[in-house]
Amino acid sequence: MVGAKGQTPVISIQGVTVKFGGIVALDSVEFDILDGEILGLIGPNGAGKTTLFNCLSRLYTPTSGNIAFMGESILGQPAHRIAGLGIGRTFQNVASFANLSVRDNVRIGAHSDTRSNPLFDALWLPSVRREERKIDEVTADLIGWLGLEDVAELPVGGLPFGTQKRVELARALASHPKLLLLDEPACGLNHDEVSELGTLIKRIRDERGVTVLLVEHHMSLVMSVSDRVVVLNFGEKIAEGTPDEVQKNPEVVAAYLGDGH
Amino acid sequence: MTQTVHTNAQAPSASVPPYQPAPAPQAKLLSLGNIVSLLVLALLIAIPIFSEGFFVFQMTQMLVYATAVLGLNLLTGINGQFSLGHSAFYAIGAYTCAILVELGGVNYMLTIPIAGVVAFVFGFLFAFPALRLEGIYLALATFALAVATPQLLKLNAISDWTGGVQGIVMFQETFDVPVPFGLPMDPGTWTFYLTLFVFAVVYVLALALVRSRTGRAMMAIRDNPIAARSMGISLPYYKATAFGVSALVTGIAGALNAIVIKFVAPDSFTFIFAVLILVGMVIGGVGWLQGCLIGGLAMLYFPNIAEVFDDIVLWVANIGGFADALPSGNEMQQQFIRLSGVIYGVILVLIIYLAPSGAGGLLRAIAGRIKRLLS
Amino acid sequence: MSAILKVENLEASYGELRVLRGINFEVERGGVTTLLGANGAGKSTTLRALCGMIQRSGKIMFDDRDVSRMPTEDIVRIGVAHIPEGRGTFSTLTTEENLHLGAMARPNKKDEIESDIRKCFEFFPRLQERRNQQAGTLSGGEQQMLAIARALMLRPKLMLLDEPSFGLAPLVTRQIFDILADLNKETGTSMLVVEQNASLALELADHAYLIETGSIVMSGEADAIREDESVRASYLGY
Amino acid sequence: MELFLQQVVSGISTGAIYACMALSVVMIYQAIHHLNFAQGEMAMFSTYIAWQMMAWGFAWWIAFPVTIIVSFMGGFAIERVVFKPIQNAPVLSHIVVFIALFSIFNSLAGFIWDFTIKSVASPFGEGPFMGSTLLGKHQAGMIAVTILMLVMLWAFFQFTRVGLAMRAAAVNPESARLVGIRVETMTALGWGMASAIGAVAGILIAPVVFLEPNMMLSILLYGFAGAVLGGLTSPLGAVIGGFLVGIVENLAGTYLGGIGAELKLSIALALIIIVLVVKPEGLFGRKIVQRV
Repeated sequence: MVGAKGQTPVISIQGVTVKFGGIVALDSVEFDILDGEILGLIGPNGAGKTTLFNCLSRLYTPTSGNIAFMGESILGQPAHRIAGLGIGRTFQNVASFANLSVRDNVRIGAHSDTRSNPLFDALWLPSVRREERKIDEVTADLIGWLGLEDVAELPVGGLPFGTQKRVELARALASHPKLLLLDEPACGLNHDEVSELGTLIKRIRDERGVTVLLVEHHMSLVMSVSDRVVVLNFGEKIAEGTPDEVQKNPEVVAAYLGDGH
Repeated sequence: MTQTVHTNAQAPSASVPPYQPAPAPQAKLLSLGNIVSLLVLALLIAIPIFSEGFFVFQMTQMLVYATAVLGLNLLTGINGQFSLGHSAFYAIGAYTCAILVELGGVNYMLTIPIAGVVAFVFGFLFAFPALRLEGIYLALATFALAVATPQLLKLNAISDWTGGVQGIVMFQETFDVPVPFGLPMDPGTWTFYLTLFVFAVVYVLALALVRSRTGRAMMAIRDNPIAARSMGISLPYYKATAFGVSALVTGIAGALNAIVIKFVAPDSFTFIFAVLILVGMVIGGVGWLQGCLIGGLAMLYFPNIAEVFDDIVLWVANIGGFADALPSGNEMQQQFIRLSGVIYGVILVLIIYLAPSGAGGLLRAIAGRIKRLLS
Repeated sequence: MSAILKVENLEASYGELRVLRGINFEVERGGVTTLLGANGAGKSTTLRALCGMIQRSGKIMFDDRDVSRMPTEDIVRIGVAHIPEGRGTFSTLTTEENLHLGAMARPNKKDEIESDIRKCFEFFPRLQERRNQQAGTLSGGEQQMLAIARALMLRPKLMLLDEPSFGLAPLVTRQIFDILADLNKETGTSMLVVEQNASLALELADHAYLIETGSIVMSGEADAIREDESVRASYLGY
Repeated sequence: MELFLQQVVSGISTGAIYACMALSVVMIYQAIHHLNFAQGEMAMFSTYIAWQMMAWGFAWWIAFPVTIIVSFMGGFAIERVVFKPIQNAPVLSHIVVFIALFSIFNSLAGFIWDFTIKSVASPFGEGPFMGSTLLGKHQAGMIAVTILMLVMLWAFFQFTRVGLAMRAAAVNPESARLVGIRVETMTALGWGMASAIGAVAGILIAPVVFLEPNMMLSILLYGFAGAVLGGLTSPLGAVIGGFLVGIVENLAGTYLGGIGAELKLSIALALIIIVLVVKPEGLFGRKIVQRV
């Protein structure tokens, strides 16, 4: 492992198994994501990447095993607490709040980082105004950082796909996550857009200090931005290491290219 | 478009140009929306000055209905949940008011917020089972609630309070709403201003709520529940709250209705009334709270649609010169009245086909066009 | 050889989102053509657009007929069998009922249909064992076999296959591809295969197109593409 | 114990009404995955058509099949004309249009036939069934017809090509299109059948509750309760559910005294909510798997 010695894991996946009916979607998968790294998670279709992803965001509960974030298990937490713990996420086919403006989408991203109650909100008390100011600052900062000023007041639903993806990133970053889970961010982007995305992912880590888990099909993206890569196939981890190591691993080559190679 | 969008992300990560975060746009006090709102408010305040009697009563009723539409729209338009049973929460508000005034001797103005709180509790409690229901199933559960409500209100076991089938007649000593502080106005005018005041307060608070963190969370759930959850938004909490708040506002409308009509009875709160609230919301525009006044007007005049229709036919006939061919005026009006259900069924279908976003959508489309013309 | 399917300037979108930006390709009569590309590139969308399952524009010639405005049901009726991603099983119906449904677009000749079902069972003995079982309870591989058998019940001229390897173990995937190769050889049914497993698809196909964000970026003989370093690079990054 | 059994039997006889209605609710749910809130009013309207024909002097055995055919065509036409244009619209639009239909049929019936109560004779005759004090001839006839309809439906779906196509369209519309099934025609057929079954229900119910434009609102609620209890995906379940609702209602009336009788509609409300929350697929329905 590169640079792993002595670093603390942000999240630690410990023997996670998921079964749907009789089908084993994940079989005792085990790996750590270290503080400040970009970890790529790859595997062919149906390998279990999305299942693992959904376990991390608590949409699924593993049949056995544990997931520890900053040393504490997250399995007792409901899905809506995950953001508050410091885990942000994006969705494969963008899941924006289509009728709301870009600014409101990002504001909602700050939900887990702020407090209010419906009664005080309706009365617009001073405490509410303070909290709103905080939300507005974070929002304006991210909108600027991601170059979304021109579209800030437009409803997200009508924006181009690539822009919606950046709104999603802004939204995920608004709660100041420690760990950001990216679900196939390159899906539907062209070559140039993918390389821009690569730069952006590195900036998120370097400038915002966010640890990144990148689940992706797009090999060249994963290989160019990841510090380490984990490979899943049929629910099992078949390789873990630097991009170089993983690409030379014969099992990985077989999984992707078939036995012929 | 795509090109301009991505230029920013291309900026080399080493030398990010320092940027000034743009301040969030402050809500302008003199925005077009605010000006229109103030104009409408002024117009409403002026009503009793320029008219009297029945029209003032009708406008009072319109404001009551508008409050109910506002309540339902908070649930459906803002949070994306359905209800065919809001007549039940309206009834709870009305009965709370009537019982407290007649049996508890409580000042009728005080009962308005109390009715809201009681309705909130009922709404919140109903929401718990309803939370697990989506779309058509929620419609079914609330449909059942609406159909059962009149029967529940007639229950013998509680008839000491509810008056059973008879209902409760309010202000039995004077048969009029007492005008407080010796204000120099007749009870009708006073009731109008009281209703207008309550409506305005509820409206402003509702708008504030929608624009707050809570409101955004509710709209996030409406647009994409799964994404909302991963933003840290608790679905049960905000859905139940939306149900509760919606019931609260509708309950307040119910209490106002009791005060305005001075009478409550089980058969005023049927499924048909729940449908009428829904119709008001659809006409006003789902998700557009400002449309509640239009919705209120629609609820007020919809049941009389047949007469309006009759007038239109007569007018056309007079112009076209075939008035003689029609049945005599009174007879034709009778026919139209008997067909009013058909007329508003057809209008509803037409709205869904032609203007699914209701009056709100139409107004916004027109406003958008004017803005484009001006710029 | 003539082309059984000829696509010119095909565009498609999901609502506002434009997914195909004018693509051109052909499938030869009796041949196997494959469309390769990353997730979200527009491969499945292409198949869906061909069958009229989404908004589309452009020219689609099938068997010398213009089908670009034809509804899905009619395209099926003239001999295009589409096996969707995830197999499109009628999960609560039995295996046999699924096969009957495959013949829905054919004239209702009981004997012919029964004999075709028998042939399917000969070809896929596993399906015969499970004929009265709910199709949703079949394993992934069996469901893929069922999907192929259901498509064969149409006696199609062209089969569109969307990710036949989806969620299958390598051995089973291999089996499915062998079956497809046999079928192509025996019946001469033309095939258009969309696949992530490039290596397998290129083995099966004689012609290949590479698609990226809704545009075709490369095409050629399958063998040539197989040996091409740059294609391999975009698949494994080396 | 004897009282209990008596109440169960008489519950079954009221349950026959609900079972009929529930069957029609399930038919439409299968076809469009919606609950048609106008279903009761459509059945009421069909019943008036039958009544009118009999008032014109046609025999019952002519009026009955003609009404069913007219209702079938009416249901088919409503789907084509009213719902096809909004098939991709949000749920709320559908609910509003159901409500609109509700209002139209209710008002139209009142306009044509006015709101006075009309009595409809039972084709099975009056009086007790084979000397039983619990079961009338009409009730026995209703149970028989309901069961007959169920068997016919089962045979239709099991053994005919169209039946198979309709099932396929309900299970997986996209795949159904891909095997050449005209899914929209199947949906319209579903509407037609639901409306025909509703007509049968209405004609059978009318002798019990009397014919008037508002006769169906509460029966529709019981029909929904029966369908939800039995499972919206199972015609057999819906029929059993309908009978169960009848039994529960009767037992509550007996054992809870006055309150039970007063709470009839609330029992349906409670049943619907409890089933939807505790076991949304109903007693006999398929589990609806939610995908993330």
